[in-house]
Amino acid sequence: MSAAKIEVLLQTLISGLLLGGLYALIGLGMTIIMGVMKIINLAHGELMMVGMYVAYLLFAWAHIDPYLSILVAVPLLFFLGVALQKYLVNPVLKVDAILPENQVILTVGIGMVLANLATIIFKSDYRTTPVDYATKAWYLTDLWKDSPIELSLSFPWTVSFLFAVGITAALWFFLSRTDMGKSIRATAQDKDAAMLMGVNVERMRVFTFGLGSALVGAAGCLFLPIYYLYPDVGGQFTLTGFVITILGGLGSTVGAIIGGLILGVFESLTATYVGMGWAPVGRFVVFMLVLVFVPGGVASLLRRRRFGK
Amino acid sequence: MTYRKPLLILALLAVLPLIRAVPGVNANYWLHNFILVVMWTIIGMSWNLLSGYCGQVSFGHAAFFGIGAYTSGLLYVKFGLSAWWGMLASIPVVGAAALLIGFVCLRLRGPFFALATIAVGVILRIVAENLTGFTGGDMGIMIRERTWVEKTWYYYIILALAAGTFWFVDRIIASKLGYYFVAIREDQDAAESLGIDTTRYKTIALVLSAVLCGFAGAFYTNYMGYIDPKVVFALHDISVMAIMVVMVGGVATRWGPVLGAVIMILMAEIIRTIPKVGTAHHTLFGVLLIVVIIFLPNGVVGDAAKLRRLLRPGRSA
Amino acid sequence: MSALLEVKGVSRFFGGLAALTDVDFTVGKGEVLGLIGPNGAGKTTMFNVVNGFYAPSRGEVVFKGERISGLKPYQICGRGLARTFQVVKPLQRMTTLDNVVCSAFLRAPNRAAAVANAEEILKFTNLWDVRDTVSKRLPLGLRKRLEIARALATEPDMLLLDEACAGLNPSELEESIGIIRRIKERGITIMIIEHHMKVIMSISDRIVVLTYGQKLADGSPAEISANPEVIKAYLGEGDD
Amino acid sequence: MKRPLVTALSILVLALSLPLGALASEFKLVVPLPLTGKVAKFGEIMKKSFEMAAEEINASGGIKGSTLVLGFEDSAGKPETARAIVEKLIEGGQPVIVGEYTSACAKAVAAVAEERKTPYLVVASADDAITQQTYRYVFRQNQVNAHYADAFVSFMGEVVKPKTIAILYETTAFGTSGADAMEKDALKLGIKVVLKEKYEAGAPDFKPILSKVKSLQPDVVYMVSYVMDASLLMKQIMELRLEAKLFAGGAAGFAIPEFVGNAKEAAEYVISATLWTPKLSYPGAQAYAEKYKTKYGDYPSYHGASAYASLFVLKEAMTGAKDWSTEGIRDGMKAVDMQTAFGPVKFEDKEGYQNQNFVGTLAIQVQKGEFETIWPKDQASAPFVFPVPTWRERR
Repeated sequence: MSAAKIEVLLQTLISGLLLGGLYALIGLGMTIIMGVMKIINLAHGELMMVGMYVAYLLFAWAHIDPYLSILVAVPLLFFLGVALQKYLVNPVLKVDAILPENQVILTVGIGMVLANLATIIFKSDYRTTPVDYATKAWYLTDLWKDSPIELSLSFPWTVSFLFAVGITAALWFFLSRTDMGKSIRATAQDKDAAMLMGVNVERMRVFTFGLGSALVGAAGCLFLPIYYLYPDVGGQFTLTGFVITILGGLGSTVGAIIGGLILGVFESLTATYVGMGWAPVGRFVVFMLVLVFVPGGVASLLRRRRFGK
Repeated sequence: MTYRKPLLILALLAVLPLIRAVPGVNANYWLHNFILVVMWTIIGMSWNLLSGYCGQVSFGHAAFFGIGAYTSGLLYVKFGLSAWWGMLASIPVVGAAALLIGFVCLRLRGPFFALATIAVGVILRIVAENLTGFTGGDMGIMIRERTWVEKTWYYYIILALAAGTFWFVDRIIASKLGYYFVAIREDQDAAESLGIDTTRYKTIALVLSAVLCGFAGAFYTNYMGYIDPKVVFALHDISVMAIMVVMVGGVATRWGPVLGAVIMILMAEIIRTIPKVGTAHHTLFGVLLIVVIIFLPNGVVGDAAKLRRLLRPGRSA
Repeated sequence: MSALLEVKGVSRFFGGLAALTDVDFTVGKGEVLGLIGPNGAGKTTMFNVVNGFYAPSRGEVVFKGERISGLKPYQICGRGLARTFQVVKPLQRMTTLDNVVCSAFLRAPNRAAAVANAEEILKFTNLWDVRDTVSKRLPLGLRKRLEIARALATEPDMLLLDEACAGLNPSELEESIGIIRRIKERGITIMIIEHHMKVIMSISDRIVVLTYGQKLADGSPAEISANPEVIKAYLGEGDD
Repeated sequence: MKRPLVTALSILVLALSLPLGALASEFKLVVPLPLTGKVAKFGEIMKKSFEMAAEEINASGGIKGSTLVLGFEDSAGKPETARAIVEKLIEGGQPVIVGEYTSACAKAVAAVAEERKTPYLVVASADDAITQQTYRYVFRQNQVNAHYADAFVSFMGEVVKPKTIAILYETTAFGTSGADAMEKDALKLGIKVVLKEKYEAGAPDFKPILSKVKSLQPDVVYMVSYVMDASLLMKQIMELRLEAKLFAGGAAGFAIPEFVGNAKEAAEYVISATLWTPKLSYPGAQAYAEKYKTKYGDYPSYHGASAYASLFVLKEAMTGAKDWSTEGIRDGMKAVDMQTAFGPVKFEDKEGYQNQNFVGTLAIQVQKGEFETIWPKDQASAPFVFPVPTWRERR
């Protein structure tokens, strides 16, 4: 393999991993919402869009760094999520409908209203937060002058990636070590059993939707420095969220990050070696293969491993 | 079931093109909207068969719509045939595609089936975008000359198709198939233990539903004269729309898809054109959706009794 | 009495846990076999294995001389073996009649025949009066009976009844026992799981006792009630 | 059961009987545009420009004394909706249609306009096919996609003289036809196309494909992107230190102010094809651009300029028309030969196109954060910078 080919491969893998970390963060919010409530939330991307606008506004008004605005966006999105769940989603989940999927209409409606309100308030302009470090990167040749190949590591992508890993770790800790987190996991595994054990299922649902929204809001803040923003930006990320949720396994935080990384690397490799136009096909084919053959996603594989030993 | 009411409504609908004679009315504009409403009625009935009655909630009906549309378009471009032959040709093509899709997706239950169908729709769109040599890719397919300038014939064709679909679905639901579909929706394990080959009947439901939806797609090509992957394989504008048409109208009801199409298409158009609302029409419509689903979770027809109860005190006051 | 159903050395594992271990028994044609045992003894698992929801991990199930383990539930039902569920699974939004019609389609050549058959069964099971009630609105007692009616509509040679009498009030209980007796009179073989000792003792021809997934005893009701091991393992701690 | 139906029908009847009259001394023109959805940004630029033009036309006496009254309807980028709007307009007696943005919508509108024998002026939709249908009533003011890059190609041939080129384009009709046209032009110039690849619009990460481009070491990297992908591409090219003699874009995303705003220093020296720039010497071009900037804070893109000029074209056509019937306006349109802020406008039948305005295109280059016209030379607002420094030299 020539140096040039190795360079392409390594650079592809680096990009894939970084992208995967961000994907994971989008998937995290969805995986816990879907895990606990088993609902398909088509407004997920729109919630991310709201998070992005929060970061954008803070940047435009007070020049607050998008990464710092996580501190504002997270609580804000949390309350938005709580309100949505409490006043809109829960009433619909409670009624006896022929198809439980009628909640989907609700989320479509919510998404429509959010995106349209953004169009009205912010116009349909493309927005960005032109931070100084937008194109900053570390280079291999800067560190090692005689390197035969050149690799780069983007600063904002790396920061976003580290944030994503940190948030995932914190979430994992919260879910596995705190009482609240354990109650959420119990609700996700078996709603009725959790109820018998004295878990306030309804409160858990409200909290979970809030948490999921907060997470995707954080994802929005991390995406803004490397991406851009307009009112209809959300839709494509909803789909990404689905893919990661299934890849990682419903409700699994560790699964989400591994699923995100797998997807990121897979997409990058397809883009380089098959063609970027086909990359999304690969994404959804993998998605379907996992659905059919590994219905529990990465999480189930991990579990099987543990039992096997 | 009697056919008096359907026939009466059909008769009423059949004279709709007479609005042409009414002075001051935008007949072509309204006929265009009626055609879309009737087309959506078919898509709705198709979705209702698979998802409403058989309980397999599809998020990927755009796949069948798109295959139908492309069958028509490709016949025209590749073989120089009239795109109308697409109506016929779509039956085997869409049917075969549905068999294949069913083979993969119908192993899955509930939300997993739903997610798999989302993927199917998206995969087909991207494939259509990438197979430039075959489908024309993003440039789409354009039919140089549409058959008629007047809309009357299109209207009658789609109306006849809708009436046929209505009758067909009605017969299916009253037959053994219908019972089996509902049994599968209500409890797949119970159905299986009562001697129903659930995989087989789910596949039948999927194929029937797909073929009906394919008709609508083939018609769309003929009527609009232009298709491209982003239009006919659209997740939001076709797949999700199909769900909304039926859910707003009434899941697993005879008239649900009809009423749903009227609300989702005509209402959307009327709201869109309310003066002064401007771009806020999406918000209005989104709120309408939210209100409907909270107060009428089984749709307008499904919760007709509840709707009447809600309206009654208003009337006496 | 020739054997209609033979369970030969059936074991079933979940992960590492054995729910059934080497269980053998037969059910004779026209017989009523009671299957008893404490909670978690593997009774419902046994039904699920016989009915085809689970394939046995080891061993086999033979029905009418044909090996049926490995077949799908609908295929087994088609061969004349129907079941009811402990947790009732009516087709909730269908009327009582439609529930039964749905099952009757298995053998009926057309809708008219299916309806006729279903109507006969509704009368037979005393559900005629509630034929137009949507099944989710039926009280539990009637829903339990609907389970039986639905299974009967598939015109089985053998019926598996999973706690068809649990949770019934005394008058409903009487009625259900009467119906089970009349089903037997029709020549249909029955295997029944029941906690209610009075019921099981009065209607069973023979009883099989399971504990911890293993067969503990097999014999007539009189033999079983006299078996010291059974009394120790089951009746002794039972509160019936 | 009956009641909901009755309600729906009565709503219908009510809606049908809405009056649709207009005053005699007014000429009402309703424009279909995507004002919501993914491409709403362009709809908005165009809407603002239409409004500015109408204001100016009315201030100078309107069209033959009639006040031009504008209205807008949102098609949300959906062909069915665009068609519904146009059906309504034509039926309502509007003798001419102007507007729409996406090619899919424009095709739907064009088909209806042709069937109904109503002139339709396409303002910003680039797909070649629109004016290749032997349509009699469809006019297009903007250049066809096949010629978008003419000026850039001539610049490439005369100045850059590359041996290889890599083409990246997005999966839309615009991207595909732009890339196809560039491939043909490159062949003509004897440039080898080392890579031609498409990507799904809106992707966040282009680094994999860009590192592949990097390994192929093309002289020119040419990219066709609608909107923000353009700035992401350049940012990531800079980040990867992908070196080429020239980075170039095929209009749209590379020619809007957001491109420079977002890509910042990564946008420097990038050359793009465009149809128009705010610094052109066309009569009224700079005045329009400055007015737009004072009003809305930013320079308009060529879409806006085309929209702005289109109403003056319409005015010219209607002034010259023998009457304001559809046929009259069509003939008036055909006779238009004028200078506008968007350049000369004349609808010709040639090269298999009908009623197509073959306006000369331009090449612009980002210099110190501003778009400067560099080609053709007689239109240049600044001399071009070539060769461009490598990324490392720019530190």
